[in-house]
Amino acid sequence: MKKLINNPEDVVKEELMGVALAHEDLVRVHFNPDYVVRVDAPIEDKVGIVSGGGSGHEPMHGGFVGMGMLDAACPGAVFTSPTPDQMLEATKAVNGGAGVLHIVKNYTGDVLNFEMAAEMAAMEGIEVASVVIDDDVAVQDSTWTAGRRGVGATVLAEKICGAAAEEGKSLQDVAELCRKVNNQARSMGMALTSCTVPHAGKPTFDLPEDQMEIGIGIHGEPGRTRMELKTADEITEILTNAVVSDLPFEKGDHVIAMVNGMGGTPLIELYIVYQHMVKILQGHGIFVVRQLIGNYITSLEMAGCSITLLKADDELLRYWDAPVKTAGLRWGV
Amino acid sequence: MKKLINNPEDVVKEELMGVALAHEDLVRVHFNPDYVVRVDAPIEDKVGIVSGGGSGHEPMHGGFVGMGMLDAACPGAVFTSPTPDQMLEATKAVNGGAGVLHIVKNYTGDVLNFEMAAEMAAMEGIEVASVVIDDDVAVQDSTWTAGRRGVGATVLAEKICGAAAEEGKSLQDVAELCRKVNNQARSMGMALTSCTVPHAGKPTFDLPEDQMEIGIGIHGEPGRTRMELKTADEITEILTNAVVSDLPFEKGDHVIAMVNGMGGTPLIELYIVYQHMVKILQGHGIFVVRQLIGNYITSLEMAGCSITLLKADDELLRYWDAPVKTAGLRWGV
Amino acid sequence: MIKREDVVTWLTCYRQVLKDNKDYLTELDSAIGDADHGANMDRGFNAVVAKLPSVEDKDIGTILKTTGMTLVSTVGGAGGPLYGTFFMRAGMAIDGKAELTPDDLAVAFDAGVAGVQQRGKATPGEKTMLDSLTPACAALHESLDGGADLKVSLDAAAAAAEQGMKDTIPMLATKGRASYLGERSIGHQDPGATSSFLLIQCAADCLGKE
Amino acid sequence: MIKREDVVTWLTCYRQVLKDNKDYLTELDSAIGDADHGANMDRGFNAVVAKLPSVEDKDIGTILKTTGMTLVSTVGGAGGPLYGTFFMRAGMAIDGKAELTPDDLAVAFDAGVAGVQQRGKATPGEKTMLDSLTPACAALHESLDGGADLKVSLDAAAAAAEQGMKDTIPMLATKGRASYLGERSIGHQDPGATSSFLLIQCAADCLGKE
Ligand SMILES: Nc1ncnc2c1ncn2[C@@H]1O[C@H](COP(=O)(O)OP(=O)(O)O)[C@@H](O)[C@H]1O
Ligand SMILES: Nc1ncnc2c1ncn2[C@@H]1O[C@H](COP(=O)(O)OP(=O)(O)O)[C@@H](O)[C@H]1O
Ligand SMILES: [Mg+2]
Ligand SMILES: [Mg+2]
Ligand SMILES: [Mg+2]
Ligand SMILES: [Mg+2]
Repeated sequence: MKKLINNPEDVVKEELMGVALAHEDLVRVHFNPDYVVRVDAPIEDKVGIVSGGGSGHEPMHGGFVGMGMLDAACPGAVFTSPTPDQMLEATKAVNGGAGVLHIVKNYTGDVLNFEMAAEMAAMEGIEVASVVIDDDVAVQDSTWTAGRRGVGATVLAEKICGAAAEEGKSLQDVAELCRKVNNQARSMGMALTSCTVPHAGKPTFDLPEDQMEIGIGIHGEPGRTRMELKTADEITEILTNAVVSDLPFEKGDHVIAMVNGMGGTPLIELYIVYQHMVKILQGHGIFVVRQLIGNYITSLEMAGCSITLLKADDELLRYWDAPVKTAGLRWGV
Repeated sequence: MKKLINNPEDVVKEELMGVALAHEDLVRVHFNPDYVVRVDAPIEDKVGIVSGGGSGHEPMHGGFVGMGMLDAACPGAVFTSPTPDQMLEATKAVNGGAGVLHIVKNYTGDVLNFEMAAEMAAMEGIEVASVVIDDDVAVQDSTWTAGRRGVGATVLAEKICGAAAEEGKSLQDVAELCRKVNNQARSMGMALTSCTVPHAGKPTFDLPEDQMEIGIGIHGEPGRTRMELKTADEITEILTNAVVSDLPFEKGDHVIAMVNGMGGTPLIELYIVYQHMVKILQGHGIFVVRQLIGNYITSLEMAGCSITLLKADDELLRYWDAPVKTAGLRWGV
Repeated sequence: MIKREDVVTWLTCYRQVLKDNKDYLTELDSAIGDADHGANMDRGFNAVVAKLPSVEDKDIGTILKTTGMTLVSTVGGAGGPLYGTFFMRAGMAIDGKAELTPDDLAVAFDAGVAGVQQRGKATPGEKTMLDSLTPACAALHESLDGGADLKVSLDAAAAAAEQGMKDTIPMLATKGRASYLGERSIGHQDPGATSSFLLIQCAADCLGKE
Repeated sequence: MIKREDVVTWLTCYRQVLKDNKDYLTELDSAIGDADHGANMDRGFNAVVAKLPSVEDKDIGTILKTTGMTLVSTVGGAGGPLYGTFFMRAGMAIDGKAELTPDDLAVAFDAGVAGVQQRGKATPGEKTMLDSLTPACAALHESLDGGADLKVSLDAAAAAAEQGMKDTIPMLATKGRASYLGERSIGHQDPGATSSFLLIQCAADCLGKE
């Protein structure tokens, strides 16, 4: 295992110390329980937005705390969802009286822990709404699975809901908007290499030099299928077509598109994927009107990428374009 | 070789197509010769700033073209400096009558090609000033080498000079400022793994599981020394102390610090390095007043990091804080 | 009768067993999950053992509830809420008791398992920890009902848990992270079922002494 | 006399040799550089050969200058300006000539090498292409001055270039990318010296025919 770390046990704490030192203009970091919170929280009469999940997906979620996006993020151990007490404390810290939205990625651990946290917050008289994001088309949504995983759409939902909350929308409206983003967004990812969980010390899976994993999650969980390595164009086709046909996206749709790196893939390759994705979408009569290209929801040092498309309308675009000031996403300010 | 590419020959063209499609609000991409240019170039009476170098270091330089930073960037083949005709065309495209600054990283190829381009531009009556960046303390600056390499300080110089040019400073002033940044900045990098040049098809060097390379350049050139893998804290100490003792940075100095990922290292590890670097600097009485943490000047998918420190004064901080709107760096707008 | 010292011993012993099996559990979780189950359980029970001195003179219900709450607040993942719920519900079922009869223990286990089932919305056969816990409870009841002593009955429970754990190998996962694998989950032993077997095995070793 | 067809053949043949040695040159550049010398030279001479039809009926000076300018605008790196300068200066030295005497060729090579030296500010012994080119020029002169014919003299130049190339192995690099390696550059053959030897070898094969 080759990593810039000290003791595997200390990875998250030390990273949080780095975040605290680097971004004191944006966030405060609370330790025990661990959470990252906007420096100006709680904001009176603004809906608070809390997300969280295992660490190892940076910049998500801690890098998305700040004006126009999240009010707080709860980082768990690497690839392990955080605990209810973190979520409860974060919820209390951001509650400005207008209630708190929990944006939860659909993984059993995240769902169960956020569920317990919401129960506890309710006991303390805080109004909490929870929206579970489940945009990963690689997983069959059936009674035979825990449901689709929450992946790239989470980033888009956090941005858009953050803007709506900033504008003063009610908890019910912001939660409704979050469900709308989730309903209109789809993602799929792939891996060229495995990641290595620090305390595991070796790659989560073996992927021979000539193979790749399609439909991978963000935790090194194996994907839909393993196949022979293909070209960027072919890979882009597989991902794009799976995403497009699922919603389905249709001729004339305008979309916000994210080509996301898994952590170990250089930007140059993401742009290669992006240009071919745009061509494929043009072939379907679908227009990319906004885009993110880079590492936004990662799997440690995994090489690979994911594609997320969100069907956009004027409302979503307005919130998308609204100012955001976080370590991981910043514009308009 | 596991990469999201098609034909190795097409990597740069396809990446540029991606950039053109993604950032048409910021830049235009010219093909044959290849360069990325601000959408509003040339700007009358503003000093134009052109940089360039081999591809594979993204977001540098193409991702730094836009308001408040570069006017144009010339991308060469992967790890191969671009050609004089690219630089000449880019220089012509950004010349608004106030002259053009070439920011050149100190590599024989970059220096020679920019030299030829400057000669050609002079023949066409364009005033060109060139500043060579050579901040890499890993290389002995002696008659026994081609001099120190230009690495991380390039990013800081592009930002700061971009702001000065935007403000209307003269070519001579912007060039002087660029030299000042170069004189006051130092960097050093390290690698945990090698990168693989697409057309080479295999890693540039072998680095056993238990070894790392200290003082690496940004092209997979072997570094100062190879040694046993160490902890993040120890690595951070080696890099930070080499950088601090070189200028030397002194008690009471304020610095702009960059902890840069080489392309394959996840953000979580860069924050671990950052927090320890800040502690070491505190021990020296040096204060980090601004910081960048992320992938800014990369070596394809190499795992590793570099540290750059720039001794900052009010002038440099004012230019640092000035608005910038590029794909790779954005604030204040 | 089971004394609170026995319960403390059980939990302490399980901490050691988890430490010894940390890599093994993580390896199982690498195959069909995300390679953290060993570290998660280890972190949780380290916290539990650190907490025990503050409750070891309390009733067994309190000890178990504290164990559950500690797990909830230190483990995270799926395991945290599920094991947390197991111990909280088990503790609630025998609240206030400083000593447990064998039947008390069976009642506590039942309540714990019901809690896991309710929280995780899984049923046996879905390739989860329930596949060790449910047969273990059934075997404990059956053996006690048949007149066997606690030691024998807990041994039977552990044997049933072990069998249940092994039975997860051919199962298709339909809950938790392994469900994403579909058919590819078949052929692997479930990590949660394995840590649950170890828990019952520890109970047999530590609680069934007399 | 060297005719322009011979020059075209030389350049075309060198393109093929580069293609055959692309991986080899890149491998040499991996050891002490950045793994691109093979691809760079290959790209450049592909462009040159594509350009040749438009100049093959011009004088040899024009052919060589066009070659140089094409290399400058297609190769990049250190090799582009250096090989570009070599050919541009060589062409300028024999401007207007449709045929070359052996001495013309020696003069052209001299001018080319002087250009490389001026552009790159290196001298022989620094582990660069100059370590093949300089002895090659010296050998060519010496042999021609001694009365040998062109074929024999170019063979001598190629042999000197080869020796010069091999002599770079124990050298410490003090110019170019390899200089960053310091002592670690010792023991590796310089890629540029290798491509230069191949260029002279091709000249011996194609220009020294009669
Ligand atoms: N819905 C559920 N009900 C019961 N047990 C579950 C459920 N989902 C997962 N599990 C158990 O949790 C174990 C995984 O725990 P762990 O690795 O700690 O959490 P995570 O899956 O969040 O990484 C699985 O092996 C399985 O036994
Ligand atoms: N200053 C110099 N003078 C002469 N030749 C040089 C000089 N610097 C480098 N070279 C030659 O260039 C070769 C490397 O060329 P290439 O790999 O194409 O460029 P780069 O080093 O920019 O990647 C070296 O092997 C060396 O022979
Ligand atoms: Mg987990
Ligand atoms: Mg090069
Ligand atoms: Mg797990
Ligand atoms: Mg090279």
